[in-house]
Amino acid sequence: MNTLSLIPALPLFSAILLMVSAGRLPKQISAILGVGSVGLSALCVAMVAMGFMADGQVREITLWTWIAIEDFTPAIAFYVDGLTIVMMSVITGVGFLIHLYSVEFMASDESFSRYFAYMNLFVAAMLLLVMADNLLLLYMGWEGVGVCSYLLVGFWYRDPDNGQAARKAFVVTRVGDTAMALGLFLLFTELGTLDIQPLMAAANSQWQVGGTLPVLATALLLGGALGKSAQLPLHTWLPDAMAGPTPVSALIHAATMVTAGVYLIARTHELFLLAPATLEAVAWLGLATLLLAAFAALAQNDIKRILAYSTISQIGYMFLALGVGAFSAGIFHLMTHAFFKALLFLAAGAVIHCLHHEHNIFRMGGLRTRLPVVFASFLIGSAALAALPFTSGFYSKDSILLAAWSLPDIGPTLWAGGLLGALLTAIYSFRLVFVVFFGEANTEPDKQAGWKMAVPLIILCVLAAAGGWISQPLDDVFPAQGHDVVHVIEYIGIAVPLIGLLLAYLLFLGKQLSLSSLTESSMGKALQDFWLKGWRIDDLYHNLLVRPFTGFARLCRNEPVDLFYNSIAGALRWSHRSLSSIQTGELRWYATSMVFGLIVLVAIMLRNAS
Amino acid sequence: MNAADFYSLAPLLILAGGATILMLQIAFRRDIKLTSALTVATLVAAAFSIIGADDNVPRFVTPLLRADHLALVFSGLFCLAAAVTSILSIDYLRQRGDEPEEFFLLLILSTLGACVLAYAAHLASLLLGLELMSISLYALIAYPDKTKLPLEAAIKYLVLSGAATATMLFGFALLYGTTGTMQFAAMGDQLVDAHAGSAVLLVAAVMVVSGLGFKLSLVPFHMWTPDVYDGAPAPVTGFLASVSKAAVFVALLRWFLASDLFRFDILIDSISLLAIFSMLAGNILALLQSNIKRMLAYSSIAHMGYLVIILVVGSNMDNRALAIEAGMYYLIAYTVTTIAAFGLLTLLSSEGHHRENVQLHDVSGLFWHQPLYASLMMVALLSLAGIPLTAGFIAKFYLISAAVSDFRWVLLGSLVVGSGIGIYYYLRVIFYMTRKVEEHNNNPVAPGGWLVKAVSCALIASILLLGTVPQPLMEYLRSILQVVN
Amino acid sequence: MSLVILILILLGGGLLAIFAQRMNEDMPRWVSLATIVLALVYLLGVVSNLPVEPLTIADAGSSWLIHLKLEWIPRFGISFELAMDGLSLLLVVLTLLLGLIAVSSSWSEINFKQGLFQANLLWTLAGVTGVFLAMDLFLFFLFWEVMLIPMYLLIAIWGHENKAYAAMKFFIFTQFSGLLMLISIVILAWQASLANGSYSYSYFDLLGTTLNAKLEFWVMLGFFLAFTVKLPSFPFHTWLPDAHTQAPTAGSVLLAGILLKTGAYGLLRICIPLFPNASMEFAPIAMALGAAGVIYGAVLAFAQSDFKRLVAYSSVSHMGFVLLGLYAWNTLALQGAVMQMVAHGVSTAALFMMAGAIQQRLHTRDMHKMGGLWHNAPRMGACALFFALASLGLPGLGNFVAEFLVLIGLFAVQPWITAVAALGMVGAAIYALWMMQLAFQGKPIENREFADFGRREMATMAAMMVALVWLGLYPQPVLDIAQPVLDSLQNIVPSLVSEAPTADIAGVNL
Amino acid sequence: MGGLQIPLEHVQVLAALLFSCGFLGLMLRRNIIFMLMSLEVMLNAAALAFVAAGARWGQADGQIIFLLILAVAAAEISVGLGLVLQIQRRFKTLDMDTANRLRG
Repeated sequence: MNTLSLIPALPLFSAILLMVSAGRLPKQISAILGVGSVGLSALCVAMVAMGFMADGQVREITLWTWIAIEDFTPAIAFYVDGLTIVMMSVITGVGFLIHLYSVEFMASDESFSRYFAYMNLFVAAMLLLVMADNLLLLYMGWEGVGVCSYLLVGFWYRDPDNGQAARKAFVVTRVGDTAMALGLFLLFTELGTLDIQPLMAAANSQWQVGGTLPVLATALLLGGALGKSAQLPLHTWLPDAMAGPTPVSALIHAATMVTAGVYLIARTHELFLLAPATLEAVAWLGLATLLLAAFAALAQNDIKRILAYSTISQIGYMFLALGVGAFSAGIFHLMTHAFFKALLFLAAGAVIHCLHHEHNIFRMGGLRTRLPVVFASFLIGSAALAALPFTSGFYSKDSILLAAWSLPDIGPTLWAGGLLGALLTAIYSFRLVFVVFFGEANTEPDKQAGWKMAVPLIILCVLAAAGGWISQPLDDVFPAQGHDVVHVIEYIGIAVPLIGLLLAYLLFLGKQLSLSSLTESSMGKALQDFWLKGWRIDDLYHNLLVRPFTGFARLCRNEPVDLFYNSIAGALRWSHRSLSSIQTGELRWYATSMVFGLIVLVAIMLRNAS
Repeated sequence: MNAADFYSLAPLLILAGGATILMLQIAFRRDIKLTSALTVATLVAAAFSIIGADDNVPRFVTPLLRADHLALVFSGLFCLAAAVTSILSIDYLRQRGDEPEEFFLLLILSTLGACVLAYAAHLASLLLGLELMSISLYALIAYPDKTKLPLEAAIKYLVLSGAATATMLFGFALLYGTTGTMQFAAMGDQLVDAHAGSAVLLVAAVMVVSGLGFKLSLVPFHMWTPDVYDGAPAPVTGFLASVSKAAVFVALLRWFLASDLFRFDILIDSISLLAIFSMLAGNILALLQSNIKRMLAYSSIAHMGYLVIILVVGSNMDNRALAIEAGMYYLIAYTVTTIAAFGLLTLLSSEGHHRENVQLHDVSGLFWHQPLYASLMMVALLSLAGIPLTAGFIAKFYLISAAVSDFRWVLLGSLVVGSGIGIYYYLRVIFYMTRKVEEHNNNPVAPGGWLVKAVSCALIASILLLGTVPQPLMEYLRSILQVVN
Repeated sequence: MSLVILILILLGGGLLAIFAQRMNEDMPRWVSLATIVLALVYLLGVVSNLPVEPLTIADAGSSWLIHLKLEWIPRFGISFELAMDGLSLLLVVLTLLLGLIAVSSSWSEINFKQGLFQANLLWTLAGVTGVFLAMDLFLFFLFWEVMLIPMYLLIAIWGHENKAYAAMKFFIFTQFSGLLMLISIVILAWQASLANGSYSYSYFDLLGTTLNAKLEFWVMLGFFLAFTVKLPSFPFHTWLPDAHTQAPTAGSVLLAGILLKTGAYGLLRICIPLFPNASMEFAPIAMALGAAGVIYGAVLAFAQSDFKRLVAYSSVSHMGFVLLGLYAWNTLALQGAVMQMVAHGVSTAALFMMAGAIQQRLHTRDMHKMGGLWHNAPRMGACALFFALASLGLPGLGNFVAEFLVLIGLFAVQPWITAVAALGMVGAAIYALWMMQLAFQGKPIENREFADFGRREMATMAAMMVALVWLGLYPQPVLDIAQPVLDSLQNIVPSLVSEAPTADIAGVNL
Repeated sequence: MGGLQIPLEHVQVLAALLFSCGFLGLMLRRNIIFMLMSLEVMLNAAALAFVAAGARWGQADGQIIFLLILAVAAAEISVGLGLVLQIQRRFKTLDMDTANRLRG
């Protein structure tokens, strides 16, 4: 068993162990299993990563052939290159921290071991997703993480709303997954393989740029990506998915799973390069999503929902990056985002944890002094999120904007949009900070964050702050794209977040500018409500899709097809009654019927007699 | 008349003799045990006498009787059926009627009539056989208990079947007028010269067909069937449903073959019309019957409808052999099955106080307290429904093969539809029999002499054997058919 | 001879079970358990020491392992002909394994006439085994019909509140379609006898019979109806929800697990090979029906509140994939269809057992009266979750492999139908998770007595889970067994659908 | 042979008329006695046709059948009358329309 296959195996085994034990193990053991397994696989990743840094060799390993029918031969095999390394390190590293954090966060929960079972299963599936060397195996991981997200969102199953949110998350992503599956069918039918590297080669050799097939194929794959990464129009599930425990949101709905779409596109970027149309669509969708989500985030009151929308919008940036062909920039933002968003979520979790499950930011406030660690991490996280200079977020977002700018014709528009997004980001992130941690306190924290919470926070703080200097081994994965640096653009890029910060200060802390005039106005109210409800897209879908479906289902409930068969039965019953009503039992009538029959027969005879 | 003639008529002679002996025995001393014993002995003897007769046929014994394998096979069948009937009806009679012995006498006479029909090669023998059978049946229906229902049944049957006989006779009279002979074969030769399609001929033929069609209860001559079946005592109904129908059909078949009536297309067409009506109407009428006797009556209408298909198929010379073969197999299977079904009803009614237990709820739960009889009924019903492993299935398969070989799609279609409907009402009885004990109230206890049990087992066995290893019978039928044609 | 013995073992076991009850109430269970195990062992024993060289019959491909032919009714050239190849082997083994499951699921449920129940159960197994082995169409039809009677009794005697209706509906649907098939069989045999002078009902003699196009179509339709009613396919499925709902657990397990598979088997082995041209002409309609079934089943499954009914409709949806796979008629799709037969057999059997267990404990199947069962019975909940995920096609479990293969094979011939059918995956997610929500999640009802799965039940469930995971992660053995059969079938019928979909797609201008 | 010859057709027509009369009687009369009589008429109509046909072919068979039919008719009627007695006892009427307990 070599280290490579150990990486997903460890969490998987621990997950199975925890499930089979069915909560009979004491919490300590469960915790050790859950956290330890992820920690170990993190170590394995580190080993592999170092090895890779040393020789830059792509690692490949085939465990066994999954299916072999004629030329359809997907295998259970792993392919590890720079991109995979980055993803694996994020997953296991951040994952480990979050697991550690969860030990304290979930300490009082009755189904402690079930939680860790799911979490480990998720990590395993996610690793499978990023390590898979063929699209079918990737799809397995893809669905696996979906299921784990379903399980964890609905973890507190007694509340039907959680179940509702969980189902929504799964079904909405399933829609995307179905498109993706169709994409796989198309790719296999056309190119005869699903192994990623041969597939890319085949595509490059058989398809010309901009052909119908590549566009169609990539569009279908994109569908999957949109679903998983909560981009327009399939983003609606993510805010609701906050129903799960906060660490879950941190791991699945911020750091890892939701970025799977980005990974998929990056992984198959050669296909997308064959389909410029799709790539442009990716860019525009990303832009639209990031703006829409940013506006929505401005209006939210629930601390987790704010973060959720900000996640959507940040992933929008990543899609923008992919769309403009800046793949490494996109992946870079993926990583930094994993750091600071995980940090923010964990911090938020700490706040919630200490404020006995208070979610509304306006009932918080003044926590600056009471929860110093949390405050610090929140500050750093928001800074990174807002991309203030020299934070990790700054470098990643900046490179994205530059890449966007340097794109011909549509570039500037995208850039401007991104910039507006950055401004909004700064405003809503610091709105959060100011409202929660400054001003007078509304709720007293009843407990402090223990070391199991604090340590991950601190580590993530460091990463969020300094993550920008990490260099990723992506050069030989993506085509290099140098763009001439325009200083004006850079300066604007630096300035805008600061302006945002200033605005936020004036609005929410200094109160020099008052929102009231805006929010009091009917127009403002409406707008605020509109954004609070996430641009009412949920209602739209509910009326457009959900209600027709349930209506149709209710209509068919009692088997309309049976009407046909029942009508036959009815006809028979009717004819039975009418026929047996002739059987009067009267002798004379019987005689008459005989005569009648006789006459008819004789008549037939006479008619046909020559 | 030489020895061979006597041999070839053995069944008839034995039956006649038996009848005489029985009469004397009853006159001297009334003892149902003795009478029934004698009856069964006579019938069995008659049945087995066909073995001796076997190598003396085929031959004409006087122009009236045609002794061939066909006649022998069916005589044997009728005698056995009668024997089974009399065994099963002993207990039934015991607690009905004060002087039940004549029942057996009438039974034998009726059987004799049936056998004569099987032999009939001439109008006279046809007439005598038919009337001997029918008249004894009228008596049988009314005799065992003289309550209202049997009487009503008897008088209805008497009047209507009298009318039917008259119709048939009138038809024959016209035929005789045109052909100048009453012997079937000769009549056939005459018909060849007489140009087919002359109005009188057709009318005459169709009148005969309707007359016999009444006995076969083909729609629209079927009205009497349910009432008579319902009113008659269960054992008599069984006999009526199986033997009398089979006998009449054999006679009809013989007449058609001998005086080759297949040549009249329009006649064949009208027969297929009767067949279609019978199949559909019979099954539809049986659909929701809660009285098992009536249900079986209607289903017998349908079955006769299936059966006459073979007359239609036989009109094509190439398929005639197959058709007749199928018809004979069907008759045998149907007789055995019907005897079994009504045998159960007889047993059920044997304890009833002058009331016949033939409603659905009477058999409810039967499976659990009378497993043997219940399985007898179940096998019989499955056979009637034509489910594999039973005689009925092979018979139906035979019919279908015949019909397919002649491309009779319409008849096939109505056969399928009919059988489809049929499944429902047969299964309903089975469902009632398997209802859980707590779900039903009364449970008629059927008597269980070892003889009765043995007979029931034998019936089950024969139905299943006919359904699983039909080859021997098929071979035999084929071999004798070479001779018949 | 070995195949006859196999069937005889099952039949004999049934009789034994009846008499066993005379001795002791629990005896029959053990008898039937022993019988099935014996049959299984015997079969595997026979298979294990077969000659490596598969024997060849006529020109029907060389994938046959065992072949037995005895004179039966020479009058019509009907013979007692049994033969086994990989496909039959696979299905027979599945039959016996599910038989075990069924016995286990009836263990504590059936108290009324234990012996007769087990007998009927075993006889059903015998009948189904016969269907999978019979190579003489007359014999095939015989088994086809005969297996219904014990099944009918299972429903009619040991069924639930509305058993009369359900049993009758089940029997009439299958019988009537069976009658049509009988007529088709006779016509086919008659035509063949006209062609080559002698009657024969042997599958191998009838292969390659040429009928005129019109007749071939109608004859094919007879077979198609019989098989799709059993499958069941979309417009003919309405007997299934009632039958499944009313049948005792073991009955539902057998129905869903194996009886439905006989329909698929018939299409694959008989209907398409015997009538290639008519089938080719018919394939688009059949696929449309399949797709319709996938969607319709999923929607109606979601609409149900009765646990068993929901599972029943999910079967309709899943068997739609089988129909699609069969008529796509390329190796991938066919393998998918075979895989689906096996995987669906296991997963649905498990779900029905689940339903039975719940009904036994709560005396209701109405999911609105459940809720929060996870709290009372976490083990049961976990199992339910597993099989719900299986039936929504989670990768790594058998059903996914099956559905994916079907769709990827189908895509090559009918991309648009594939797209429609793929929506079934979404539908499956909706109803499976809805079931989990209603039954196991949500607020648990206060102070409800509800026993969790016991040892026997857990063991059965675990076995089925292992099977599904195995099928999902390493299906190769199954595929390898089926492959030669499918090859030989494809030699007989090269392809049903003209392969020109790429143009079809490329034709789309974006 | 000598004597005046009545053409067969005429007799057959007459017989047919008789036959129809019989059947009409069966259909119209309610009293069982009259029904039996109508039956007689029908049978005899047939018999008449036979006799005529026999004469047409100069055979004795016609008359023989006529005798047979007479015998048969006698038997039928005797049984019938026996039943009529019973019916009179049980139903206290001979109106057949009242005897329709068996139906449906």
